[in-house]
Amino acid sequence: MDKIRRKILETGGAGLLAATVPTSMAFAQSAPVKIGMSMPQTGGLGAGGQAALIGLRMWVDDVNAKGGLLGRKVEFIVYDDQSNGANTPGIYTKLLDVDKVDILIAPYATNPTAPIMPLVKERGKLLMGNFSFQVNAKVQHDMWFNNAPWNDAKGWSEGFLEAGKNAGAKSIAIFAADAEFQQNLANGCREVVKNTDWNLVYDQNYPGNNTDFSSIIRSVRAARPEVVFVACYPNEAVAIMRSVNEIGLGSQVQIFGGGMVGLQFTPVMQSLGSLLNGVVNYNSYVPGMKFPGIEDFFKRYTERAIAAKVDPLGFYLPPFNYATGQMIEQAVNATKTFDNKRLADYLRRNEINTIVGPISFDKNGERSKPRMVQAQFRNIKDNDWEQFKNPGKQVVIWPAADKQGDVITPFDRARKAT
Amino acid sequence: MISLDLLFEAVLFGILLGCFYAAVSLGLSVAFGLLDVPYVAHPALLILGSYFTFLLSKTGIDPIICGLLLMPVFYVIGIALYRFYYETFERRSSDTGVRGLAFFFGIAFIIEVCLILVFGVDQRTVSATYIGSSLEIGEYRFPYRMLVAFGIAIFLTTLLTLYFSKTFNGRAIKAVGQDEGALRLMGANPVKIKQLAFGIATAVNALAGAMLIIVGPVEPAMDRIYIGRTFCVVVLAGLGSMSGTLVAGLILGIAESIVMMTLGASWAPAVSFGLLLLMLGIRPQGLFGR
Amino acid sequence: MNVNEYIFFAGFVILQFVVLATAWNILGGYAGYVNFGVPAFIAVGAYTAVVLFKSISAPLVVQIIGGGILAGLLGLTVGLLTLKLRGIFFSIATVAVVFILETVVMNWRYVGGATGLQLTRPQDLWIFDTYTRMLFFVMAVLAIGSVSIARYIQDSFLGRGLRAVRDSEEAAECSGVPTLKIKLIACTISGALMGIAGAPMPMYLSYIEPTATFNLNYSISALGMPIIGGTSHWIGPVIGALLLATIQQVVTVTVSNELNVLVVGVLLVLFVVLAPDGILGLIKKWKQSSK
Amino acid sequence: METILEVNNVVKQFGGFTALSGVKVNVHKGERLGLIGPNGSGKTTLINCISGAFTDYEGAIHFNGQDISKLKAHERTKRGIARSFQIPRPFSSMTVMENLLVPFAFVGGKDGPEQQAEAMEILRGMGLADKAFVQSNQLSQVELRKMELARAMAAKPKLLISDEAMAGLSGNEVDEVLEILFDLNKLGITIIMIEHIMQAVMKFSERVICLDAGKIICEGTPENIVKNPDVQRAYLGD
Repeated sequence: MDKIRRKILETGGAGLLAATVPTSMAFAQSAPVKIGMSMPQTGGLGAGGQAALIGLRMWVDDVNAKGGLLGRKVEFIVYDDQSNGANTPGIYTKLLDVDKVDILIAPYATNPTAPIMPLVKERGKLLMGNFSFQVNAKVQHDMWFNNAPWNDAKGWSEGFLEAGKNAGAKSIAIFAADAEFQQNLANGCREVVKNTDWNLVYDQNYPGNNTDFSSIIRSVRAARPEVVFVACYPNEAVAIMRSVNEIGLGSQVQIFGGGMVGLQFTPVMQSLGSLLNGVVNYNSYVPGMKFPGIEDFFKRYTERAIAAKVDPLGFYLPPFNYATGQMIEQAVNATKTFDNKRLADYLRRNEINTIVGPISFDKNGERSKPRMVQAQFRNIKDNDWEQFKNPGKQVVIWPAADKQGDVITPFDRARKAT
Repeated sequence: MISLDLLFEAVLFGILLGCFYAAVSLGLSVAFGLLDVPYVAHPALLILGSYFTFLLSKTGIDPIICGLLLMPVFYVIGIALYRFYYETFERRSSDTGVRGLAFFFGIAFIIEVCLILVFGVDQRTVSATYIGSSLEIGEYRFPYRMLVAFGIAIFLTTLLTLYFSKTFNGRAIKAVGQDEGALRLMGANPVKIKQLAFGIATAVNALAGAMLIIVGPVEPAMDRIYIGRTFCVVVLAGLGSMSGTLVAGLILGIAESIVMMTLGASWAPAVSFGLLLLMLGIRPQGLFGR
Repeated sequence: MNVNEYIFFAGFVILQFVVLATAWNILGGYAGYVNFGVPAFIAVGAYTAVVLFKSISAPLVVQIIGGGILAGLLGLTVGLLTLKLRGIFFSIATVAVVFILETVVMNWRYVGGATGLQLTRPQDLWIFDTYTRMLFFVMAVLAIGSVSIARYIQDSFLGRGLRAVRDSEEAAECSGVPTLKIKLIACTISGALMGIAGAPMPMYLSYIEPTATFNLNYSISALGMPIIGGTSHWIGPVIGALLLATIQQVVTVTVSNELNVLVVGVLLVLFVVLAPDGILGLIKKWKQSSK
Repeated sequence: METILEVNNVVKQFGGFTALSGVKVNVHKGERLGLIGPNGSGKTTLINCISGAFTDYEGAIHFNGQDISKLKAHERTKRGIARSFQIPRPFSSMTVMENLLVPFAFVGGKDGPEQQAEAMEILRGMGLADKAFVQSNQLSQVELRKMELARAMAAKPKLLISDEAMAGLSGNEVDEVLEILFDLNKLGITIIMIEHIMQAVMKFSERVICLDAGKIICEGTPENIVKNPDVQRAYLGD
């Protein structure tokens, strides 16, 4: 019976693709399946959240166009937690008890996610993680699957430091923002450095709302490091790069960057322009990385993003949020059920093909094969966001699998290189 | 561990930073210091000034010019704001304490949220030839944007000091703080004078706002930290002393800069607020207060 | 019993604001000294709880008491420092305390520093089906407690003295009111109650992190609610809190963006300007006119 | 005669400006003392020092033989010094009755029915009985003046300082207030009256002290004070 209905719907779905009949009709008989989440759409994480949301909405539209999940229309319920973790427990209980959603997706980032982990575990619900960091390490919920292309802290800086090592560096300076994510980045880097013979010549955390970086950059320069690892907030990237340009770091610096959050977001990249040149920084995707279907995704994404006045490139979060949808889709279609236990089971056992490549998970529900890249910015012009669409503006230098070119050192030379 | 020349440089940066702090505090020094209005919305208007500058500068006008062009606008805003404050609170003298504070706190909040609604949470910057490069004197390098801040601070301070000492209205404003009766004898209307002063205080904020976005990127919620910084400077200075404001700004700037280079940057925010508490505790009348 | 769990989550937050508003009003409403530093007191409560939990895995009750005591001490200290001065100085000082403490916490690794700290709740549910229901009940008790305290103060000498202080500090002194002393008492009680309101937060979120804890939005709410409800009577803050916190809860899961924060700000300004005595004042007026 | 208040070489400075330079006054029990002087002569500063609004002055003040120089205002009130204010300072959110109950509560330590009855007595004495339950921000100028005196009385003072209680009152209102002060004095309360309205002071005071520029320029019976050339100079300038 169910099978038959699905048949009808698939044809219905096909027809609807051809002659776009209002979706609602296609799903006349069956109740929709509810997928719910809270996404920071305002506050500190708002910019990223809004972009991510477009990625998810695109998946919802696509899957509904294909006839939904098991013939049921996907209904997507989103609330805004204002980037404030204090709001999420309430929101997720509402999703569970009032909206009665079938599948939960976590909010973007760690702070809003951490408070809902125990709740979700208590209820034995599947939770699709969203670019949070090691949030399950303590809670150990076996139905958690993070879409982020990283695993533990080390994965972050390995590539960056390796590049430094190849350039013969022996000393490193670290400065990081006093914030959750940035601190985790920096701690990862510190860990790696511990296991090398490098000496850590400068290591400082700086506060949010820092007006001027002159004195920090000055003291970094005084420490004469060969590698400078920066873990900053999007809001500080501009100020930092300016000060670097003004004060200078000294000719001995081989590579600079590493964990600068924000260099993935178009507004920041655009306002930095040529200041970006030479910086080596982590990313989740840069043009030129070959994934099936991703070009098409970004073509469609950019249209919607510009209409919605959010990050028009969206390299960082959107494709991975679309991938989250694909994971759900594949698991549901394979298991023919919405039963969270069995879905989780499937996700743990199988590799899923997504627009960001094949994804498989370890026992903590983090990526078993991290796929972070370190890329170096090259010949960037000022005030032009379209340029970032083209390969060669951000050259992947690590890992080998995705490598697009060799890192240019030292930093001063890399800044001028074209 | 910290070398002497580095410390020396910390002081130099501190001076530039300090002038910047002074400049953003001058308006408050008038509104709160002289007129005794609990103007907690001051930093919010500062940020507003930055955003207006951001909009104007899109047309290619130099941010400093933008700031100057905005001054009359802000002057009017200030007048209106004070009028409103006077009519609703001072006149009715319905305890200005709680309600006045709540009023300005609310205003600040509304400005902040409106900025977020219009511009979003991500930062805004302006570009100008002097942003991003620096003046090199031997070993030392001074960012031009900080030198601009330095210039603006000196300019505004001298301007206000002269205005308050040389002109009739200026003296009247200084007087209104102490004794309204005396002012009436001078044949001036205290309300008009206060209104004028408040207009000036807010106008100054326009230029200061322009300077803020020249010095660094600006985001809507920034006003919160500046509540502390500006009030710290004004209290440190002793209410209503312009030159005092400059000195207080310098003290704060140098202190922060040194902490950043030595003890560790992450402790910097505590400096201004710590100083403030200390001051309130031991010498509430400020360094130059009567 | 299968009552919708969401009620308890939302209810917890609303009741928490009842406590905060009531606490704020004891000093701000009765004595007219405006505390902008509410988050500082909440945070002291919350982080004391965290330390007690992490170090000696103290039960919730102990965490709450501890948090209350320390927040009370904070109130006393800030009071001693600035309550001699004019109200505005006290207000500014309280803002300062927020940023100082935030900086301290940011640099304090034991409680997680900037990265925050995940906590696993103990599973002693006492007589309750879920931890949230217990927290809801606890917060309800705290709310009733703090409201009764506020009510008691209002009818006591202390309340009379505080009102005198608000109306005219000099006249109060000359009528034999030990103004500084009673202001300090009020400031301590008020602070302690805010700490108590903050103490259950870590267990409620099973996570603690500075930026959310030291969020100045708490200030605007804690001061807006009494002023909107009416500061002259203990019921005022309760009305204001129930009303606004409920609105906020609803808005969060409907309109859902910055507007939600705007609500309080706008209402606050509207009320101070148009209805200085808050909803209570309006009711009074309406009664008189209907007579 | 027994001295109730002894002001000994009190010097009070504001920043650089000296408001009182070595003032010396003795007030006798039950006396009616008038304190006059042109604007800024230091009258109000002096009584602020006596009432304890200021405690940072040099010199000593003894009350009933005890040194109260360092005591805070409310402590002095408890010992029997009460005052009214030049600009009335009612507890405007309270009714007249509640205004009186504040001192009853904090000086007497009780605000029960007896105290309310007592308060009512005081108000009746001042002709404010009918206003007892009116909120004090509704009162007229003269009523405010009376209420302030009533509130001062509620503190059961031995010494009452009336700071220009008649400023801005009409002729017969002035007489009303004078009546009240006379009555209070009859109850054995020492009264210091600061006043600009000369005939009031002269009519009321047994002894008058004239301050100018923070110094006592002369003291004596009303009659010789008016005749005194220094006083005339002080007021009219030369």
